[in-house]
Amino acid sequence: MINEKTAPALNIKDLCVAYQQEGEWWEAVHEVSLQIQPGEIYGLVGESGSGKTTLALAVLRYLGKNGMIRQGKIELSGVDLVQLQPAEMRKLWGHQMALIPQNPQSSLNPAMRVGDQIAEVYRHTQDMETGEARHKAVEMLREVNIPDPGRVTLSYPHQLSGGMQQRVLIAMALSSNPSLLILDEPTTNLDVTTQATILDLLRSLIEQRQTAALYITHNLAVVAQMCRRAGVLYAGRLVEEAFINELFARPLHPYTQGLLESMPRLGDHKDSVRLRAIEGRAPVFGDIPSGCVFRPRCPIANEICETNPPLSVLPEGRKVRCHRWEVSLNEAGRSHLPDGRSDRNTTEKHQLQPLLSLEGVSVHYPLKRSLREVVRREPKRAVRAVEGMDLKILSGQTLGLVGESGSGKSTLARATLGVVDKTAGTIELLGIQLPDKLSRRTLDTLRKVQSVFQNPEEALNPYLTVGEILQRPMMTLLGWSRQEAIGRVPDLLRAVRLPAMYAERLPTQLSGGEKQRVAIARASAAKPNLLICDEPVSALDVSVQASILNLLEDLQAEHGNSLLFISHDMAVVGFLADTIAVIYLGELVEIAETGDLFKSPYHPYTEALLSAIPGTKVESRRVAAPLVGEIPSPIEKPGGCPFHSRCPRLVGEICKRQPPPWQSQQGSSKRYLCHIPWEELQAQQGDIQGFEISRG
Amino acid sequence: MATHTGAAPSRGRRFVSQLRRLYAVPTAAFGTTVFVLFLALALLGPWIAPYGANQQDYQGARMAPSSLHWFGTDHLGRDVFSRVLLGAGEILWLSGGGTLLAVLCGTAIGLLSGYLGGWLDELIMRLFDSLLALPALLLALLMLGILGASAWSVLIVMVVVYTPIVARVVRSVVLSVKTRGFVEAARLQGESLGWILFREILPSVLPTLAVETAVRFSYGIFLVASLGFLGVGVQPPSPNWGLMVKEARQTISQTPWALYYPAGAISILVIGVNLMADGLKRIFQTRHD
Amino acid sequence: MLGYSLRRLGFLLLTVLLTSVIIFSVTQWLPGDVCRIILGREAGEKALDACRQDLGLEAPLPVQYLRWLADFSGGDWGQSFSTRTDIFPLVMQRLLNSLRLAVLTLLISVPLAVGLGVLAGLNEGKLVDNLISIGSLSVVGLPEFVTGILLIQLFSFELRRWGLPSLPANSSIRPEAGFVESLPSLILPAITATLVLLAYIARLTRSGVLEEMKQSYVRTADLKGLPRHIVVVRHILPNALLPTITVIAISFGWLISGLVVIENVFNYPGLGRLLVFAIDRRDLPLMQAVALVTVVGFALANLVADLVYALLNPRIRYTEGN
Amino acid sequence: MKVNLHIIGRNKIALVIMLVLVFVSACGRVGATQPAPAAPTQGQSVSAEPRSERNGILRVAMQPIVQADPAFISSDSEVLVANHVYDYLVDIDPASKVIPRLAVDWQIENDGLTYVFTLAEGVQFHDGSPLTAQDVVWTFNRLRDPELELPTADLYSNIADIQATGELEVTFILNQPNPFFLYDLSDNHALVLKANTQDAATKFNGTGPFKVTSYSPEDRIILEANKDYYIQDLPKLEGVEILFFNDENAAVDALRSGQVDLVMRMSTALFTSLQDEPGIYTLDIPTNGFDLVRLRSDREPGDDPRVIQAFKLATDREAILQLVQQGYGAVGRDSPIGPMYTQYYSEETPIPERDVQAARQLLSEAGYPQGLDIVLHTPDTGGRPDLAVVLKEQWAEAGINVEVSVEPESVYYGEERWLEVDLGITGWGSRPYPQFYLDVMLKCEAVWNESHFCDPEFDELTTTAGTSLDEAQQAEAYQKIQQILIERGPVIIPYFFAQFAAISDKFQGFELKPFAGRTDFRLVNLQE
Repeated sequence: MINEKTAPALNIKDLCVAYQQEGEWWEAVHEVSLQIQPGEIYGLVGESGSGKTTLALAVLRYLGKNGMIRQGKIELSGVDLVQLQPAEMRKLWGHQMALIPQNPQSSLNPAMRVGDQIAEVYRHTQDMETGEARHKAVEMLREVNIPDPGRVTLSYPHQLSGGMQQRVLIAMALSSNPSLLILDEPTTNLDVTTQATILDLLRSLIEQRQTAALYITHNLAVVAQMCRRAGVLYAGRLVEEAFINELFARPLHPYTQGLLESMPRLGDHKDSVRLRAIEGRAPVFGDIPSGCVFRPRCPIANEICETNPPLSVLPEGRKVRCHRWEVSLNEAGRSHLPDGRSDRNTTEKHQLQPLLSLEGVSVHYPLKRSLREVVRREPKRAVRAVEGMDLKILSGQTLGLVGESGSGKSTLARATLGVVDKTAGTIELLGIQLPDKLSRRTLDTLRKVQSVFQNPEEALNPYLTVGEILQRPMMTLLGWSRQEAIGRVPDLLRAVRLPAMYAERLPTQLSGGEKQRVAIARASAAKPNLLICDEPVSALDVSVQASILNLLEDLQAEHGNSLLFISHDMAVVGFLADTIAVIYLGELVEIAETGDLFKSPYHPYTEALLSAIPGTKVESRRVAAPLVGEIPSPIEKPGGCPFHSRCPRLVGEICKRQPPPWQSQQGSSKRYLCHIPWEELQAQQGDIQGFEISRG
Repeated sequence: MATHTGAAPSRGRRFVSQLRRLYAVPTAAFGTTVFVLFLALALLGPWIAPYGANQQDYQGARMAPSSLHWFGTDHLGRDVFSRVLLGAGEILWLSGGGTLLAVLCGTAIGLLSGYLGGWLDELIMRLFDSLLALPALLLALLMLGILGASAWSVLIVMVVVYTPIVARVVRSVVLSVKTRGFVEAARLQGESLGWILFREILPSVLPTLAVETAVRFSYGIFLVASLGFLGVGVQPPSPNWGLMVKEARQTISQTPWALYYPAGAISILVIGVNLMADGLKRIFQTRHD
Repeated sequence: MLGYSLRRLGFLLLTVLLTSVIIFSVTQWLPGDVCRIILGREAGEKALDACRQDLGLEAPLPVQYLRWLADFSGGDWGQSFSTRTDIFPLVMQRLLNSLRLAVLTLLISVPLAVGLGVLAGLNEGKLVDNLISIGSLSVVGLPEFVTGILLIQLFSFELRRWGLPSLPANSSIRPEAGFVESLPSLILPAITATLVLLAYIARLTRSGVLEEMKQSYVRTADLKGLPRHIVVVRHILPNALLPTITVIAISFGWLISGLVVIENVFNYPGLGRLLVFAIDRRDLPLMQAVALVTVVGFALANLVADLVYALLNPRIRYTEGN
Repeated sequence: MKVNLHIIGRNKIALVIMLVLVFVSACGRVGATQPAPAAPTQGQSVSAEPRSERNGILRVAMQPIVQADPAFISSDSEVLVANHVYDYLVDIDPASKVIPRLAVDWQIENDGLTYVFTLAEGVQFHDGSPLTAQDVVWTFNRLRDPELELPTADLYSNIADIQATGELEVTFILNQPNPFFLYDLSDNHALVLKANTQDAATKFNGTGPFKVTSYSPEDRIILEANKDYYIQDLPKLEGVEILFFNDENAAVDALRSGQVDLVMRMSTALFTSLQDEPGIYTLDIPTNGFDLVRLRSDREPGDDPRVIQAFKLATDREAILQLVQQGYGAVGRDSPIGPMYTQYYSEETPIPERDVQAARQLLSEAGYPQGLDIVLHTPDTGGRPDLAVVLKEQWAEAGINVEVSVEPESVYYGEERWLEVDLGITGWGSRPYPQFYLDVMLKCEAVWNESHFCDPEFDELTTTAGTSLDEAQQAEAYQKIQQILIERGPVIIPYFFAQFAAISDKFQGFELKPFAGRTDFRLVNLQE
């Protein structure tokens, strides 16, 4: 087991790393010290730009030409890496240290079979014969639970799914049995169900091998699940370090507190909880505040914070870099709303008018047939992105749409918007059928349905000012004159909590969160009845997400518009939505009012989604097996129940042959599509709760 | 009001300041300087050339470079320096004008074809593919065979040869831009086609277009000079550098200077424009990173 | 892969067909009466009429086009108006010459350019890179007729003047000459063409190498502890050279038919000069034949480029059916 | 006198010379002969001391041949090839005397209406068949057949009948006496073919000193000595390779780098550039060839005599000769009767001095006070583009703004633009007698009256000069014609050019002729 007394596998002392940008050097990592014991997984938490990847690359001595270690030591098993020549480092790579990178797709050579990519480690670093190296590669793939490893060695990376690619990379990294493993967001781009299996795999492998691991991530939940100790990095400084339960139970640094409290937990709802957002934006290169770097965003900062805070070392191995950590300890906590806050709930749901109703909507993308298929007269195939979808959104309500990537949730939104043609079904807005084509919709229809997109970087035209961007919808959709529209711009900005002077800025001068606010302002400028938000926060940093969610909620309260909110994140959807629809392979599998959704029984897919969330607790009477395999191709959808190929609660042949019926029960708004009846399923499942490490 | 009048110039300034970054790269700075110098010479040429382009002196033919004739005289007694100087205007006008026209046509077609897509796009692209299946010079020669040799024909040829290339480049950028959120947002706002094409999409095409224009321009100089050299482009006594090389080649042993100076001028100008294009590429590529 | 190849082939046929329409229409627009040109200045009206009848010029243009296309694909390329000989052997012989020059040029330029490009790419920002980059940018600026004339002056006349072994200034070669015999004549044109290609390919290779070096998989390979040369040879180059290979194939098309200026400077009997000759003489059938052969060659080069690219790129090779 | 319509210049120099040697003898300079240190020039005749061995292959750079059928040939290279593959019935020697070639002897009977030729014995075509009188009859019948519309039809229209009066005897019967008939029989096209040859354009079945071993259009034609040539020991060369060059620069480059041995016909600039070249011998001879600058006189602006005068006054002929021809050749006096026709050439009428002001004044009077804009068309060969450029500059001073249009010969002549355009330059080849030019180019009804000149007095004088047997009367008419052309002819002839050649000094016995195509390689050989 981990012994604090033994020499650490990795010992970083006072490390400063600088990057050169346009001729100037900027410090990305400042005086960071940390130790990792053999067999320990150390979590390093930070948002984008916090310097966490720089730290990883510095440890690997792989900074590139424009990076430089300014001072400090990096001792790996007692050897100071900073002093080594590049050629000596190359001997350590693959033997002593290995990296599991963030983006598996681009981290594998696209032109080389994966077996060869693993085997060459053995051949070139361990002087193995080709045949033996191949054999070892197969073995290694088996070890990372890849089915049919012999076949996979012959595949090219693009033929594998993201999860498989990441397994290959794990196999590659572990092939030389390194003493230090660096994991740089290894599951960030994976679906939540895949992420769960990869995390399990990683943890067991690291435990087996007694490797020291530095786990870098922005995801606190993952850290909670994986690590023994964790450090929080902000603007290149390690602001807090503690054992995991301590960190989550009693965060000392205001930033850590902010991170923990800005994200909704599973089961939180806007009616009862107000998210605590961290205001302001993360510092960028060349704009690091003096004194405490967190000062401008800190709710409890005072004059003393203008000086550099010392690193306070506390008992139980805790460290915090804050002048006022004692104060912050008392101020922490999330603001629970008084009970009467949600007046919307007073109106009975059935009295509300349906604003938008989808009936039997299908979207198929026809595929071009290959020559062979044409010759063989095979039928034309299509990507069946959305299939027979029935949904309603009530006025002033929020419908949440959840599903993994490829489930068709975005396609559904785009069909509603009119940018994608539906294949079948009707879409009615306030009882009037909408034409498919955007060009055939009236300006008034356009006005009524507006949208906020996932990627704020692409949402705004980089060549127009914020003011110009915001005027347009009022001019085109409301028919206002330019003057009138310009006059409204400050109000719009104020509504999204941006200063009026932002009207003159170009999008490139805004941070990601600010861009998303402008996008929301634009979408709401013409007072739409329905706002469609497709993953509006998934591209944003944790600390910024909360403010966007709060903003959406506030705007809805003010305008009474409906919201179609799409996300892969159960907690976020659960927080915002009144009703949640779970979709799988383009089909609705479960729908319920938010309160009912988190109560058992669940559709097995919903159950899998919920239990895959890191840190969730399952009070289960029979723990379901994790999901098997990958999401099937929407071209060759399985017959019967669409989920049968991966279902851990498969009943039998009936699932493969017969489409399942809707199951529902009096007293619950929940409906789910499954062969297993209500009670039976409920008996198998327990309620699932989000992670909550009780305070104190 | 006041908040908005500030916006437009800032955009202009941004583009100019981008261009100013050309001077950060030494090679690009050199290239740009060369280009600007040639441009200046071309503009001032008619005033500073000591002799006319076709001014002949039969007693002073085939004279080596001297203080009287800096670059010597050719076989017809014309001052090579003046001809090179005046030729700068000619070649810049033709290649620049042709390039700009082609860029205008190509941009318009590329924008429309890329944004609208469908059968129109398919048709235009197939047609352009076919045009591009002929080497540029051969297409030019065929066309000049029809049009007859003249400066205007050269201009038309440049437009026909380069429009497909520019259109394809523009189209590929449009295809990547049109799926971005802000274009979709504009469509959802009911913006007109013109606004979407020119205000939403075009600005994102401009960096690529600037590089492409510079590259086309350098090829354009090449093409105009080559057609002159082959004798099918602009007609004598035009001081086209390619034509001058062709004419001087006959007398290379007598008046080598009449060949080397225009040849050198083409080379330096094309190198300059190439370096400039390379610089533009670097600027706009680093911006995308 | 088969489906991909067939699709590319279909694409090629379509392009060639469309281009043949363009060529046919363009040549129809050329000024001048074909029969007047064939029969000469003092031919009588009677003879002109007979000639027009003979050549089927009275038929409507689409019919003429179809007839021409049918004859052409059937191997009946007709007779040249100006040389009064069969076009097919004439064009084939020139094509052979062009191929020779193209092959030699590629043999010289590709190893050199790829080598320089890789060297520059691996040493980005260093002296070698700067020298190669500036050198290639400068060479790109030299028009072929300038380099060609300079090379003639240097390697032909100056060497001869000093009594040294020199290369021929004029590259016209005997029709039956074998490759070895024509080699001296090929060297200077090949060098001239090389100078054009060299910079182009080297720059492309360099940027390909730079692009791939930025990729994450290179970091993966490095961090696997592989020796640097293995990383370069096994990981960077196979990916970095993909665009280069495409460009080489396309350059081959250019070398076969686009060397009008070089062939003119050196008097090399290639396809390009034949086309200029045909245009000068208003020799329609010859013009059409050369242009079409050119297009087919160009399109084939593109096809080869696509196929080689696909063959070397598993991302395309193994996605058939999707 | 009949018009000799035997000149076709579809592709090459427009009009080629015939019976060149008639005048060459008169001017006393028999071509330009390459000095042959090893063998005296005098020895270079058909009856030269026999040499037992042929040696050397002469590589000649020429423009590509287009026509291979002798009936259609016109350019230097076409005639050059034909002249060595075939034989003429009679040839002309440097002393302008008609000399035997295939015909070893002839009699003129019946007051000049009957010509009886005796053919040489033992003459074989390259295919091995013997030459018979029938071949000659067929050849000339073909050339004169009006149905075939061959270019020579008109030239031979005076022939009433041709008969094979023996195995080796041919008899020509004329309609009217023609003192120049023997010269006509030596016309460029009059090469003897095998009877019933169907494909003269592709088969080179002649009796000449060389056989074609390979012909690759646009590239080269390779000839080897005909070992069975009926004149023993000729030719002296083993073979001739004619390499085709579209570009005379490339041809001269090839000569410089030793890839060819002989270049004929080149621009003055190239010729002068070869002067000091080691190992190369240059030759030049004057000719009566000239570039004609003509203005159409039947429509505006050339229909106003003042405009014609303005053009003439604005032209500096001496400067043109110096710039365009670098001083080679002779200054012209706006008439085709050049200084080489010593018995006709006259400098009696002065050419007005160049006077830009006067020209401007005349233009102004003619209704062009702001000057005159006009396109000057020129074929793209020889010094003609240069001439156009120089004229543009000279005329600009007088307010004539010229736009130069350089056109491929194939277009300019092939599409008859040369007869159509207002202002153009035409190259005219050297002729043995001046009457030809007047008949075909300047008479009102002339076939190639490109200037559309129509002057009754001129026509009358021309008829007089062409028919009179009285030499004095003839000379007077020619003198008057020159005066008319200077005063009102819509033509400017700025110079008469020289013929150039350059040959490797390894060869000897080369003799340049004003019409390069009739140059005879039979006597050329490699020096020991």
